[in-house]
Amino acid sequence: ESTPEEKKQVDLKVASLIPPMTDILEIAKPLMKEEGINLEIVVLGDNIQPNNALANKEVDANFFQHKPFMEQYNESNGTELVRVEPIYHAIFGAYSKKYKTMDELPEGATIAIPNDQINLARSLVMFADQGIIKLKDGVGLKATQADIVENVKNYKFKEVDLLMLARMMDDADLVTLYPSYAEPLGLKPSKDAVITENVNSTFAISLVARKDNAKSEAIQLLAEKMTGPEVKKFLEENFADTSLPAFD
Amino acid sequence: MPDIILKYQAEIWQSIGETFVMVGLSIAFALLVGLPVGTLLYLCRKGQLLENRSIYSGLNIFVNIVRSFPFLLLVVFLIPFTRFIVGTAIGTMAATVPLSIVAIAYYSRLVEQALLEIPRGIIESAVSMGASVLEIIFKFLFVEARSSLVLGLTTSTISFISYSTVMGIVGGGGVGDFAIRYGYQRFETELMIYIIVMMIIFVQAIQFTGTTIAKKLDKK
Amino acid sequence: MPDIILKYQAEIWQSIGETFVMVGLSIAFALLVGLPVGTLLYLCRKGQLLENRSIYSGLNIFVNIVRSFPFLLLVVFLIPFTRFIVGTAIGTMAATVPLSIVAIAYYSRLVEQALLEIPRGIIESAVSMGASVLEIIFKFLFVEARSSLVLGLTTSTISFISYSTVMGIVGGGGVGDFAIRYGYQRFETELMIYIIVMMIIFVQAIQFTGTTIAKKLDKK
Amino acid sequence: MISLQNISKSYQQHQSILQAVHSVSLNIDKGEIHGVIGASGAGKSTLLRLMNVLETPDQGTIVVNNQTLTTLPNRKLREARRSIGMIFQHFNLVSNKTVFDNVAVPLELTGYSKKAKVDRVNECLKFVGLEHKAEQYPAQLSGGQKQRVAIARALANRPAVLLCDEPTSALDPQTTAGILDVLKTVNQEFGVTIVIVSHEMDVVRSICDKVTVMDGGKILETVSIETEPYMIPDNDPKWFLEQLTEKERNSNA
Amino acid sequence: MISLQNISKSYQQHQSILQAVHSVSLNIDKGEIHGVIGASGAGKSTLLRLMNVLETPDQGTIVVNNQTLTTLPNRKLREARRSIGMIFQHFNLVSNKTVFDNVAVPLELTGYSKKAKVDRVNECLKFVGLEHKAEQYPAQLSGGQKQRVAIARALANRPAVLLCDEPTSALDPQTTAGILDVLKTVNQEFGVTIVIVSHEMDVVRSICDKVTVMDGGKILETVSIETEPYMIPDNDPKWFLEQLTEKERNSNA
Ligand SMILES: Nc1ncnc2c1ncn2[C@@H]1O[C@H](COP(=O)(O)OP(=O)(O)OP(=O)(O)O)[C@@H](O)[C@H]1O
Ligand SMILES: Nc1ncnc2c1ncn2[C@@H]1O[C@H](COP(=O)(O)OP(=O)(O)OP(=O)(O)O)[C@@H](O)[C@H]1O
Ligand SMILES: [Mg+2]
Ligand SMILES: [Mg+2]
Repeated sequence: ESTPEEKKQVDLKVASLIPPMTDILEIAKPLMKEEGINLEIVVLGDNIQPNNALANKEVDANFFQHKPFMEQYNESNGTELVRVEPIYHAIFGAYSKKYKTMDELPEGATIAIPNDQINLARSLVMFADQGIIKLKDGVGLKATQADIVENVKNYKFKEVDLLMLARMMDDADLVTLYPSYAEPLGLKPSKDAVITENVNSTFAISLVARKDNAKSEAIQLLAEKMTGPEVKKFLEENFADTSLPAFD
Repeated sequence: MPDIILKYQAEIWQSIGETFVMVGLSIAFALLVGLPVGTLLYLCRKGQLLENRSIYSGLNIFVNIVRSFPFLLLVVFLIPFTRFIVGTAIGTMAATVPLSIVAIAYYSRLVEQALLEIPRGIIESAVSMGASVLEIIFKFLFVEARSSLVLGLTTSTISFISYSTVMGIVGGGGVGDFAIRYGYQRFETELMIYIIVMMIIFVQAIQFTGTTIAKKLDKK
Repeated sequence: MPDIILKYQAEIWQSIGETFVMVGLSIAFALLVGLPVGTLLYLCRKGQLLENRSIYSGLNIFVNIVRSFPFLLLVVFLIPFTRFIVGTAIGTMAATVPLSIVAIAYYSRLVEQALLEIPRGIIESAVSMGASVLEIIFKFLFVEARSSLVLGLTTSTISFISYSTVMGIVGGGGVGDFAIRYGYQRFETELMIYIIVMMIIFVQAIQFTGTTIAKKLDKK
Repeated sequence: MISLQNISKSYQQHQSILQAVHSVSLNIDKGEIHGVIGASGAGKSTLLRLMNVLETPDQGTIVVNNQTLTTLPNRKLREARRSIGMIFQHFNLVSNKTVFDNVAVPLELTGYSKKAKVDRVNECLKFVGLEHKAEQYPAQLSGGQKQRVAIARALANRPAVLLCDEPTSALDPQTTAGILDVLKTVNQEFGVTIVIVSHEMDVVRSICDKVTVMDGGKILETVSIETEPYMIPDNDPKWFLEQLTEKERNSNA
Repeated sequence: MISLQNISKSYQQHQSILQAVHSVSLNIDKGEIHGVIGASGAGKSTLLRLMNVLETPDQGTIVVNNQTLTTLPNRKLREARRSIGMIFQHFNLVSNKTVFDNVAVPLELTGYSKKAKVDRVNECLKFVGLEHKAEQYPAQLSGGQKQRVAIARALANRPAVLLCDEPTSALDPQTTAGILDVLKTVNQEFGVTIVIVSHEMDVVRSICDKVTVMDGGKILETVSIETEPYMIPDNDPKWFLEQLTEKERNSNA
């Protein structure tokens, strides 16, 4: 009795973490269904497990990271994860309750930054790019506080969990935030950030798969749906100046 | 019923189900494995019935290792084992593996302590009747320590619930994780508070049930 | 000494220091507040010396609430309180606030259970001598339950160490957090294993010390 | 000295209520040694435990030393209890304290100085013949030794009233004689009022001025008796032998 | 039946070593009722506890029922112990079991059927006069009642040997008489060998065939005695009164 269409049903598991990533996958879900692909969203709780799950073929793709993070994982674990498609830019910025510009920030002020390697480095790089500190030559995304070679105004960097940063606005003079964390506080990168990073496609949150399945029909189809007009519309309506589509 | 709860009704029910699976299985393992392990810890101690240095040290070290691991890293370390047991390392069933191992280690320690409180005289009377070790365990030790054992299981269950809230990292789900993901990360503070109140009521009910049963069972 | 340890020597020492501060203060609060709270829980129970329904329920609910909160959310909820107490919500000192509150709740429950094991006759003899409640506590209850109290503190200390590993979220640091951040997140597996082995040895030492002292103190 | 007015005490048992003490009135004079006897379960221990309100009576008043214990506020009740020594049927020693420290507790409660305390504890241990066990813990003692520690503890604080629940039940005749001597001495020299529950008729006869017989929770009767000396055996183990063989001879004769 | 050869047992006490039982040899025949007496701390309880190897002797051999307990493998030792009943000085009842269940334990260990168990437990409770307390827990019993439960438990399994550590220490004379009757009956009808530690000379005289006197861990002597009947009081509480007043009259006379 089964129709040929049902026979073609394919399951596709994608690991992800938080909105708007999960929202984007939710939008893609019904679209994939129409194509006979059953998209299952696996929500995990830290930023190592989605790559572990992908590498161990427990999921078929994941959607939570940018390219440098993936590359670092590949390098450390000897895996072959590949970027399928950049989806959106999450612009990193630093926010403050008390100060409007970096110049107002007093000597010795406390700056809260994420405590995981890649985001820690990313925020240090952001400050370095703006000339606020100087990092050792060529450390790039491996930077830690130990790599700060110049810190004229003697800022104190406090490392805090990504999840906790948004709650630290009262404790630190300046807090680095992802837009998705800043938004619920009513803070917008364009308007409220003391500084933001340069929009840089390397940091676009991307759909990632393995080398062996990246070219598969289902994954490609998913990439297509995630860069479709529905997602674009969603991002523009809900995350106008926090999460910019990384596709046209 | 507040709107926000209605909106997430399905997810809330699911997460309650996940918590029940994780905590329920942990309790099952605490009883099926932790109780025997704790009893062995007690019996193999110096001066006790089955005094045996190597078994005691072995179990003692196992319990200490499990309890000294940062829970997050224990979960990570156990991933190969988890995959071997339940076929996958993500999802609710996978989360029960590290949880159950913690449950075993945790409860066995409380069992050991509960049994240590039994007066020597009771065990002597059992020995003098020619009871075998198994008979001593079931007809004397567990009878005399039963209210402590119930209180210990109550304490443990509450700890398991608390541990289960961390299982989001491997996709275990559960109400705690739900509160973190929906309530905290999405700043749905109202939702978070409802969930937490729900958890508090739940824990309070467990404690009340445990205390009441323990009191009923205690005839000292 | 392995290279990787030498490389991170400074950080390791610092994190050990942080763990000591966090766990040390937790133990201090467990003793200074948890012990009295647990004793009150015991004394205010139905049928006990200071039987008092409202104090008992109040303390009981406090303990249950603390123990039922997902730890992460407890940390978050306490931020305003933490800020009020230590002036900031980030750093090692800030981490000690939620840890100490958990320590109090945790240990007080174990104290209550330890005191429940004291035979009624001992308390009766104290009452018949005209001992005041304070005298009963210090000259009878704590003397008779001292080895259980030490074992309970041992179990608690190990739990505090485990809880402290989560305190990286508010920049608390500590060895557990070090193992997670450097070992797990930066994939320095070797470093992670060294740290974990260190923690296991440490926990083993605590358990051994606790068990030995408890045994020395027990004259039953 | 001790006056019970219409005292009752009942316990919940399984599905029924057990009237352990039923409308009991009793007066015990100052300096009296008062015995309480009766069958097992008659309510003797309960009656004794009511005398210092260790069990709260369901009804009735209890007056000890001119103080109505049943209505006394907590603080006063505690003070009153400090001058009422008690020897429990099951000893109730603190198992984590040495013999010395067990006996010292009541002295610490009344604030003896360190020196006075040490002297008094040693004195009391000498009364019961346990000086050499001062540093032992209860678990290391024989049954009779534990009982003697309990007696020393009850005497330590020089109480005005001494409530004894089968104080010599675990003691051989020689030790019993010694203990009875001690009780008589404190009674005569310090006027201590003593209530003694015992099932050993010889003990009761040898020491009591008055005896109350209990049955099923009620007082059957209280009678005055003239004490007849407890045959004090030598402190020589041969005594046991003589006892046996002498009787032997008698019965052979 | 019971044979101790050169048995010693010492305990570590504070800073010294205490020789609780010192090179004791003793033979007790089948069907004998053997008394052990001596001062408090003489080593009576220790000697009794050595007889079923509850304390492992430092040296010497213990033979009970033709089995050398000191060398028996564990399983065999357990079996041997099932036919040795024991009444402890401190009763050692399981406080979370009812009186009935406490007495039932040894029967469950030997695999009695449900029906047989119920009958036997009730029978034993009747022996000690506690049928009506079957559903109570030990905490709800008086001292003497607890002791009687312990006696019922020791008898339940129809042991070949009965070791009794002061089995009547908490009992009034009437109940004591009843218990002695029970012991004599099981001795005469079923040939049970009984070892009884007691400090009540009347009890020892009335029931024992032979008596061992202990002193400082050693046997002073073992003598045969002829039993003289324990004066069995009526089961009437007035008996206590008569006892007192009769003597009274005597002494007044
Ligand atoms: N577990 C123990 N540890 C140390 N010493 C002990 C222990 N048990 C008994 N003793 C000591 O051994 C001696 C003999 O004790 P035992 O109990 O045999 O005496 P007993 O003759 O039964 O005296 P009683 O009539 O008072 O019961 C005592 O001096 C006692 O202090
Ligand atoms: N806590 C209790 N709960 C229930 N019943 C009790 C309790 N304490 C005593 N009883 C009952 O009250 C009655 C009187 O007990 P009590 O201890 O006063 O007897 P007693 O005269 O001292 O006997 P014995 O000579 O055997 O010690 C007994 O039948 C006993 O079962
Ligand atoms: Mg009594
Ligand atoms: Mg003895």
